[in-house]
Amino acid sequence: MSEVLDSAEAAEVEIRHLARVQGELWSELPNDLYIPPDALEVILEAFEGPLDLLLWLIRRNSLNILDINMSALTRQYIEYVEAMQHKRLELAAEYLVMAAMLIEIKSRMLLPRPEKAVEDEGLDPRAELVRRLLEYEQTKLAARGLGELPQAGRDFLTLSIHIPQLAAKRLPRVAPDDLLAAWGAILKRASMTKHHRIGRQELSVREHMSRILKHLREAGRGQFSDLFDPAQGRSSLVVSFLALLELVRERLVDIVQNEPFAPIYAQIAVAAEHAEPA
Amino acid sequence: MQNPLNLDEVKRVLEAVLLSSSGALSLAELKRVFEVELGNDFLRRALEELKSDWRDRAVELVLVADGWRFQTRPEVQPYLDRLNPEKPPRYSRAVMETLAVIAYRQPVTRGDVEDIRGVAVNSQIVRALEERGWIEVVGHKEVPGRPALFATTKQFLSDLNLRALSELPPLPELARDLIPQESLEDAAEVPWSG
Amino acid sequence: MQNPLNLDEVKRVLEAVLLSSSGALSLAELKRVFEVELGNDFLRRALEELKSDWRDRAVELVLVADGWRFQTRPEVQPYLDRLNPEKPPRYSRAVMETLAVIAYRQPVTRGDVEDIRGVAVNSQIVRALEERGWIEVVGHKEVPGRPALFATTKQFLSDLNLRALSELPPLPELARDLIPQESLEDAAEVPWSG
Repeated sequence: MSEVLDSAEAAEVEIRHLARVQGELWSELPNDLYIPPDALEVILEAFEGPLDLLLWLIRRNSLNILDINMSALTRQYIEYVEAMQHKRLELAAEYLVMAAMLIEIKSRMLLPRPEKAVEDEGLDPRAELVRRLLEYEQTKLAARGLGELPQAGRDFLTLSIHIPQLAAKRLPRVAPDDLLAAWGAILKRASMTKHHRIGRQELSVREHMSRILKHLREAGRGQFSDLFDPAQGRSSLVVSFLALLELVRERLVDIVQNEPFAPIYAQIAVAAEHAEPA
Repeated sequence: MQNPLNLDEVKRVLEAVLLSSSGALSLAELKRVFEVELGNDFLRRALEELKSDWRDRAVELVLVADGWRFQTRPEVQPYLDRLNPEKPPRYSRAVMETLAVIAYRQPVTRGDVEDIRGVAVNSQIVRALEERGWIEVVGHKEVPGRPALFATTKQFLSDLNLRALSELPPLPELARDLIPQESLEDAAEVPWSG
Repeated sequence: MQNPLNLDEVKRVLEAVLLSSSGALSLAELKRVFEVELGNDFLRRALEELKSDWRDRAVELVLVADGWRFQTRPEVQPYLDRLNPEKPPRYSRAVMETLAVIAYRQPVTRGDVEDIRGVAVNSQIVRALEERGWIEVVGHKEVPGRPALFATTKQFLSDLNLRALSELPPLPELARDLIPQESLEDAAEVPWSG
């Protein structure tokens, strides 16, 4: 993670700090470099790459970036790279590539240039290097600018206050058609189409069966006539009667009459004693 | 806004700290916020004043078990719900089928439900439907074990917006094939709402 | 506090909704909060008034890339830091430079970043920025290997308190620090838009 996090603030170390590694202001030695041996590792960490190292060298030596003294720059750069290699520090390949590039530019500058091209700066062997250095310098400054912007979590916090969940737990909603669909699923799964046909009529019978059972459970037993409510109309009486017959058939209700013409009672069926659970 | 803090400045900081905290903050934690040592009474007074400042807002400052926190008042819940519409919870297929069997075949025992569905019925399913107030035990079947007979309740009808069980959607093949049209009308005590 | 909503009621609800939302809320989202349809202008006026109501508090209402949100003012950060001494880690220069290239030159490939920085870009760096939600792949460059094109996200802007990329600090003028003053004018052929 050291690649990602700003460990020990090493990245922001200015060369002035590097100098203190040995308590000497070696960064102010302009030409003949003295590199404190322990400083090399710090240098590797402090520079983001060859461009960064070059920029520092240019600035330290007060070189004009638009008119770089290639031999001075190349010599110093290569001294660093050789020192690092000598110390067997793990050197990114880019540093070596840059060394080769510097040497190439330097040698091309030694060659005589065609006269008419002298004013064409595009032919200056340093042009591409300068462009890259400038672009990198700009990126470096932009990165610093970004880092200084206020940042959520570091310089300010966003809010998200508590929302009490006191509203009743939301319950699933069921529509009548969901029941139809569920029934359909049962039918599809088992081939019971023939056995469980239920129509509106049978449904009302079943509703009355539930009603009668509830009534008898609360009342214990009930007079036959109490199970019917003539106010509900003729068809309701018929359905109630069918419901009672069905309850008897399913052995849920017993019908009792002590003697002929005595009141008929309906009561919750009592199982034969051998059927009672222990 | 440093050292000699007056009440208003303390309230101003407390408000920001409490609004930006994800949990409740105890008095001790709130004290730690300030560089200068504040008395408990002073801090409590600031909190009480802050609470009262928020009296008429849709957010309130409350003291709960683990400290002080801002929270929305219940009245904004509907607004928040519209912002984050939660997916409505659904019953599992097993629950729906059990409910369908009880609704269409009531009164039935759990064994009946199992016979019809062809699979065992988890007792959690039955309990869930009972807790919802949609089914109830209306008796016991007088067979060995005296299993409970389940039926749907008035609340079931009311929650499904039905006046009677007969308003449940008819099962298609029956409406079509089995019941002659005229007897269908006879059986309908309650006019069909469609 | 239902139907005919006046400005104060709307502000009251907006305040509670914005204070309790974990992210910024766009105008469209805020509109959804209300059962009645509110006009954009009305809503914007309510937000501007709310913002001004909070003018003197230690918390402010701001408009960032993904909408409106409340946030603490930087001046209370020292108080908040005493409560939560743990700060988000600072990113290394390598990360920040990679981010800068992506932010200012997007969409770019990793190769573009490497060209500008002059070093290979560790994939940890890219991953860290992606995990932070600051950069994302927005496409692929139609060259051999179809390298991913990276761009910054709304969250990047929002985390840096910005509404749009144009609010990024202007790119430093090329070579100001390096080129002696007299040659600077010659070099700057292209005016920087800032």
